[in-house]
Amino acid sequence: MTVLDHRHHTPVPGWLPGATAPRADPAPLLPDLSPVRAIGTPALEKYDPALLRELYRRLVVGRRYNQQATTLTKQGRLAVYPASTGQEACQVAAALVLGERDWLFPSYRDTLAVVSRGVDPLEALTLLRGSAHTGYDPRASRTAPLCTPLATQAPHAVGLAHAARLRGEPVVALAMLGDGGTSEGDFHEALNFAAVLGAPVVFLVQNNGYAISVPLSAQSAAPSLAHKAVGYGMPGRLVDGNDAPAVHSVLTEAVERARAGGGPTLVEALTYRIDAHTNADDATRYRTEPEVAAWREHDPILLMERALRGLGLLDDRLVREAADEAEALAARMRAEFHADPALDPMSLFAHVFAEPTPQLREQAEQLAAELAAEAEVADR
Amino acid sequence: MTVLDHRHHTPVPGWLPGATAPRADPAPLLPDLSPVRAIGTPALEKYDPALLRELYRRLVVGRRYNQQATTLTKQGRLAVYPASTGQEACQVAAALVLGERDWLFPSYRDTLAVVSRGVDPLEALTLLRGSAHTGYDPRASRTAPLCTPLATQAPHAVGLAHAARLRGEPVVALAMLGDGGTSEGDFHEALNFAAVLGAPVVFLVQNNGYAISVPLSAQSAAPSLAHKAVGYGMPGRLVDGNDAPAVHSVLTEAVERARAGGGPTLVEALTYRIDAHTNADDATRYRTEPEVAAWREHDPILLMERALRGLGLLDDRLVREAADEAEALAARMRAEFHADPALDPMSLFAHVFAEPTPQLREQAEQLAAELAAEAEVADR
Amino acid sequence: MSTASHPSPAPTLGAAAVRNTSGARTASMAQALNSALRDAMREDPTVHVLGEDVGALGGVFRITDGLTAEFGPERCLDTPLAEAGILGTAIGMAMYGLRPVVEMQFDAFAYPALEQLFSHVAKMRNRTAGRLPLPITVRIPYGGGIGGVEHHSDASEAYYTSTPGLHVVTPGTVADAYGLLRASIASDDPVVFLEPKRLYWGKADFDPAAPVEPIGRAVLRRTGTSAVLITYGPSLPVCLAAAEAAQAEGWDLAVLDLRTLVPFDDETVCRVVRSLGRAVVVHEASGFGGTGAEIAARVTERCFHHLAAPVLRVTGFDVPYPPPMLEHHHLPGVDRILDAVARLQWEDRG
Amino acid sequence: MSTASHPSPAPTLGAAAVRNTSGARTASMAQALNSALRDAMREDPTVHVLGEDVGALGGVFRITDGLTAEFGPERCLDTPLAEAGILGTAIGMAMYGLRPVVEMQFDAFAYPALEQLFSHVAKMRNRTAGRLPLPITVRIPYGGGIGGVEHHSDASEAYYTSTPGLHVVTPGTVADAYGLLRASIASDDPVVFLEPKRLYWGKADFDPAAPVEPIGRAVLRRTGTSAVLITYGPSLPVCLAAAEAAQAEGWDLAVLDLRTLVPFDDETVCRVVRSLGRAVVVHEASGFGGTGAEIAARVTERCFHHLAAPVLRVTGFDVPYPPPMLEHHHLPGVDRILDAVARLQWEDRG
Ligand SMILES: Cc1ncc(C[n+]2csc(CCOP(=O)(O)OP(=O)(O)O)c2C)c(N)n1
Ligand SMILES: Cc1ncc(C[n+]2csc(CCOP(=O)(O)OP(=O)(O)O)c2C)c(N)n1
Ligand SMILES: [Mg+2]
Ligand SMILES: [Mg+2]
Repeated sequence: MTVLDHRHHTPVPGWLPGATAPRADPAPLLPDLSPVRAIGTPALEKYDPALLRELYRRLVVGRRYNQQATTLTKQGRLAVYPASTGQEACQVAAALVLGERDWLFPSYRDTLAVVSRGVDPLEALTLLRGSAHTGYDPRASRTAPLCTPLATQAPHAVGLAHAARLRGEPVVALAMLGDGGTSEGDFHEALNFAAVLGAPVVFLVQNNGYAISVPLSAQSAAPSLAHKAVGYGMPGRLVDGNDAPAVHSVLTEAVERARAGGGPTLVEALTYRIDAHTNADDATRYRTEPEVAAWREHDPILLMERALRGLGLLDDRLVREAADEAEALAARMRAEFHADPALDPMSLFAHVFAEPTPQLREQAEQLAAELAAEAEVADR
Repeated sequence: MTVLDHRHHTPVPGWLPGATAPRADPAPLLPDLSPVRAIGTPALEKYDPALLRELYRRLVVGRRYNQQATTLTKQGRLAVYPASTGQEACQVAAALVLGERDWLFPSYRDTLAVVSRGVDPLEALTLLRGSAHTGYDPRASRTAPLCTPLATQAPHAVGLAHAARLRGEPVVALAMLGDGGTSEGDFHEALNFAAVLGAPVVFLVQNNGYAISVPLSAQSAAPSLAHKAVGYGMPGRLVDGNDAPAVHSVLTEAVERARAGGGPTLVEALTYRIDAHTNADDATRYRTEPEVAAWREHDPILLMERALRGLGLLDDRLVREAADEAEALAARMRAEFHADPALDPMSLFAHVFAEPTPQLREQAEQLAAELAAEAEVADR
Repeated sequence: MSTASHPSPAPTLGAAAVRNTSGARTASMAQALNSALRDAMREDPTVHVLGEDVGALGGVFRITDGLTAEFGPERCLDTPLAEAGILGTAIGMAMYGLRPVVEMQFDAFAYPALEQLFSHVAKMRNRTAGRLPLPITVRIPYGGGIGGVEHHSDASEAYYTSTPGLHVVTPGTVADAYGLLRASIASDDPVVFLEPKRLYWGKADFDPAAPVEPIGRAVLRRTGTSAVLITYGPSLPVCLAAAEAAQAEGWDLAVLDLRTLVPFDDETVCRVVRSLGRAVVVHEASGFGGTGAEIAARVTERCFHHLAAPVLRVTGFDVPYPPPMLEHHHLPGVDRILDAVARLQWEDRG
Repeated sequence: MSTASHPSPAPTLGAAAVRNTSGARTASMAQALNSALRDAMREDPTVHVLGEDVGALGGVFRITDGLTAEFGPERCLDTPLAEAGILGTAIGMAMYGLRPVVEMQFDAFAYPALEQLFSHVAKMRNRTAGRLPLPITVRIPYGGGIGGVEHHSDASEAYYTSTPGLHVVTPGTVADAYGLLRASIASDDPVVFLEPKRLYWGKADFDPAAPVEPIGRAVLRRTGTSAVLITYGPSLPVCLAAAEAAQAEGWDLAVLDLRTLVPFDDETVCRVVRSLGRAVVVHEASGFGGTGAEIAARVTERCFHHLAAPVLRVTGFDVPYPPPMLEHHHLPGVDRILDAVARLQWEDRG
């Protein structure tokens, strides 16, 4: 029996003569309407204290990363930065639940997840700096390029996970999307392919309430975005996206299920984008300060501090270590982004194809001549 | 309060300070896993006998239409014909439930629904004859052109229904799709737009088990296609698509709900394509004779005869009237399609734009000269 | 940037194509586009705007600023995030008699809607023998030069100009932005209206009361006696700057602004090319298969014996759009244009 | 139809470009494509086929016939009905090291996948500085002449040729169908492989053991001394027929088959054009913005002083593809080609 054989029966309604195939039961696929939470619940006590401390540390570092990147835009060192401030629990957990051979498929907002996977911030941020499209090696880091055309990375995750499964390799792909991205056709097609193929993929939708200025209520009328799962025949899970341990558990369960051959899962994490869409956006045009303030009260770091304190796990050393690591990262970012990168204009023609075409060779010569002429003028 | 105002609140999770908006309850949106049926159930007795007789008559006529059109392909009078043999209950009911000002959005397989709406078969079949893209007047007949690119007609139905609602006109749009069409991104986007806008649309998916050769099991892993509805926040309904009274009721309810401002509904009708995909297809490559035979036992006309007989409504006169009407239609089709149509080559340039561009005028002159030269040669 | 438009080039190339604009006010192209939408919506209740973020935000470029406030969400609608859905919905609205104006947020984000555009928008009138015209305007901010990251700078006009059934319009001045958008919305045919992003913020005088230009007419922005630069949209100011710089080299260059790519103004273009005998086509889209190829090919077909040199093209390179820090090497600039002018075989002239 | 292919045109135009094909067998283009897929899958386990109906049915044109039977559904997969999903999934498979071959069922049904094609397939290698090449072959049956109803006959090559980062290949003979598909699958770059539907059933000898042609090389299918017809894919047999018919009018026409539109074989094309001085580009796609515009423009740029007449184009009209009963009026035929040849200003020749 091959990995695709399970598909090859035709379900026929039971009232037909000779029809036997049962239709799948929707009940286990439906998410609970109240999001999974760990903090403030008895479940918290079952977590490994080391994991909780690790999550805290990473949240603190992640917040600092977001702040420093935003500052770099003000200094003209980044062209644009879509901050994940307020969404750090999702970013950090997404990176943490994956094994080394698993793949992450981030959207343009998910540089923190990429950095949390171990990619150098300078490399993770070349796109937003404006110096190169993708600064890191996707194969080496098992991290797809940051994806800007919304939801288009979702089928890539499916294809990669499917390919790995065909090869018998226990690789899971995790695709990150926004609430707005769920409206795109590519989201739908990816989820359907994943379920039909039984591909080991996890779809993490960070529902931060807005797609730029458009609120969720103008994006979807569904009971929850996680409810979309049932229409594909995969389980949907709803989680408090600011509750880092809860996100970590829900994702871990989905990753393990995928790795064990159980197929894809759709996870909706309820969170909030505290900053504007990007540094170029004016969020006052479409949302109110009280709304933002309410979410500041539900900040993932605050929640985590509360959780650790309740368990007696928040000691000065941890606080200091986290703060130090955060500052070290920020300092490194400032230093690394201080200088303008040295870029080679001739790189325009690199890697368009494996071998440059005759046309590209001609055009490269043209640019080289232009550059030489410019240099001559500059020398004079 | 305007028609769009209902959208403009942001649902916030209930555990947030000050958050009040409840999330929609999924329960009423979920279809029953066993399809709605009328025939063979006590519900049948509540139907208007006139309607039941009308459905029977139209099924018989519809079957004959399918047969005659298929025969015309064998005689080279139609270029291709995608028969709806076996699916007549859906075709006929879809046309019957709509009022005069409502709009039908058929797919390429739904010429019978178009004819059942009152469009002349000759006009309905120009596409498949090969003489013109759309032979009927969509505005006059409130019937969109037959749509070949799968699922692309679904957002059109949403836009039209939305426009009518904005104008305060009680128009409903009914879009017809196949099971395969539900996999396309346009299906997803249309359903989401419809639900968010609260547009008066009904989506009728005729699940006939196959998309050309691909069985439903390779198309979707969902408990049913109707379960997709919950992910958009609209009700899903599952119906025995060969049970004409049941299809009629389920669609009528959906149309009425839409007309009353209750928004869209997704209806999945379980049916079967008895003929091959088109006359050009070889269905033996992908399905077995026993499977087809089982469905022949569940034929919509057989079911309807059984129902009428049970209620004592199937008299000789009805049988004869239906047969006569069917034969009259077939005779008209044979007569109308007997001759080759007189086509004007210059019509290539008609209706590309409101006014021909200078380029098209030049090109039309070129073709006219070519035709004149050909005529000259022919004359010699 | 030139402040004036002119319905058609002056009969003799010696006359400057400058019109007095009475009642003119100063505005950016973004503001002129916003005025055009507002005025069209005020005058015609069937005009509806829809797209991503066109409501409270006023669009990421603020082209729809204030429209929802004035006309309500029924007339200016924030849609879910799905471009095929947006255009497909607009098609249905047009079928019911409305006149939708769709905003695509950026060039590359119009691609999900290409099936709806190619298979329905471009064909519906023809498919229905004229019974279902689709008076839809699809506004697409396009091109680079604004420091945008990948997928935000595609010059995608070739996809549209090679699709029969679409009008393709692209303004190069503030006045044309207003006039051509009004004309596009008023057109009973579908129009792909390409807005050069990098010209959004440049200001100039314009007179909203001036008669609306018909689409389909090119205009001579600068007269000249040596050769003509044929261009449109984002490259117009670059060509005007090149013509200015060319004077120092002894060339007196005319600059022709096509304004409408489909239908193409063969008459005006050929008249100018024939009188000068030398032409360079300039656009920022990649050269191979770009719209410039059509322009060069048709001008050559029609003016062959008037040409002293082949019609040359100055375009972006045949590469994916580069990252912002390198984009100036990709985009045709004054020097690259003058290099091409220098190759117009002046030696033949003696 | 000509039965032979040749790696590059003979150095002198007098020599016939005919090769002896030992081990040749007779096959239709559809069968040759099927053999190419099968042989590629046998030789390289990373080659995977996916698309709609490619399994049990063998594709609506039977190009994938028997592949699932031989290689299993893992290697030849019937996907759900969603073109963006198919291509997007193929991208992910390629990222993991597979070599996917995607079938789009018809030209117009590739449009839903254009965003994946333009924004990812064409750009991924460049976006990742060469670290994530995508060796994907996208097979698209294209063009008309088979009596297909609307949306089944689009000649859509301009969308692909104007997108930097894609190779675009289209065979005109049975032998090339085999050889070029093998070369495309073997290529480390993405290839849009356009299959001329109306040539699927034409038979000719071909030798699967013959060396695989590199992509990027045009070939002279017929030598001639008067002028050259430059063409590709579906129009190749029409051009050969026109050249045959032209003899009666006293013209000895060469016929050049481009085979690969991107990269373009400037060298071969220019060599032929320069030696003859007259050229007509023939394709069935609409003329405006069609690939023929690029060919005419670049040939003119490079061969201007060798041209006795402008490079003319013979193409489909700028209209949506007509219904089957009228398509022969749209498609370039022998007469329309000869009309163009007659306009190549023979009077200049004296
Ligand atoms: C296909 C496509 N359409 C439009 C855009 C422009 N755009 C960039 S981000 C964005 C909003 C995304 O919202 P969401 O998916 O909720 O993600 P978030 O920004 O909240 O993280 C839009 C419309 C895009 N990148 N891709
Ligand atoms: C976008 C698109 N892709 C592919 C096709 C080719 N095609 C025509 S019918 C068909 C199968 C449709 O299956 P389904 O939706 O179940 O409808 P049915 O034929 O069963 O009525 C396919 C793949 C198409 N018409 N449009
Ligand atoms: Mg969001
Ligand atoms: Mg079906």
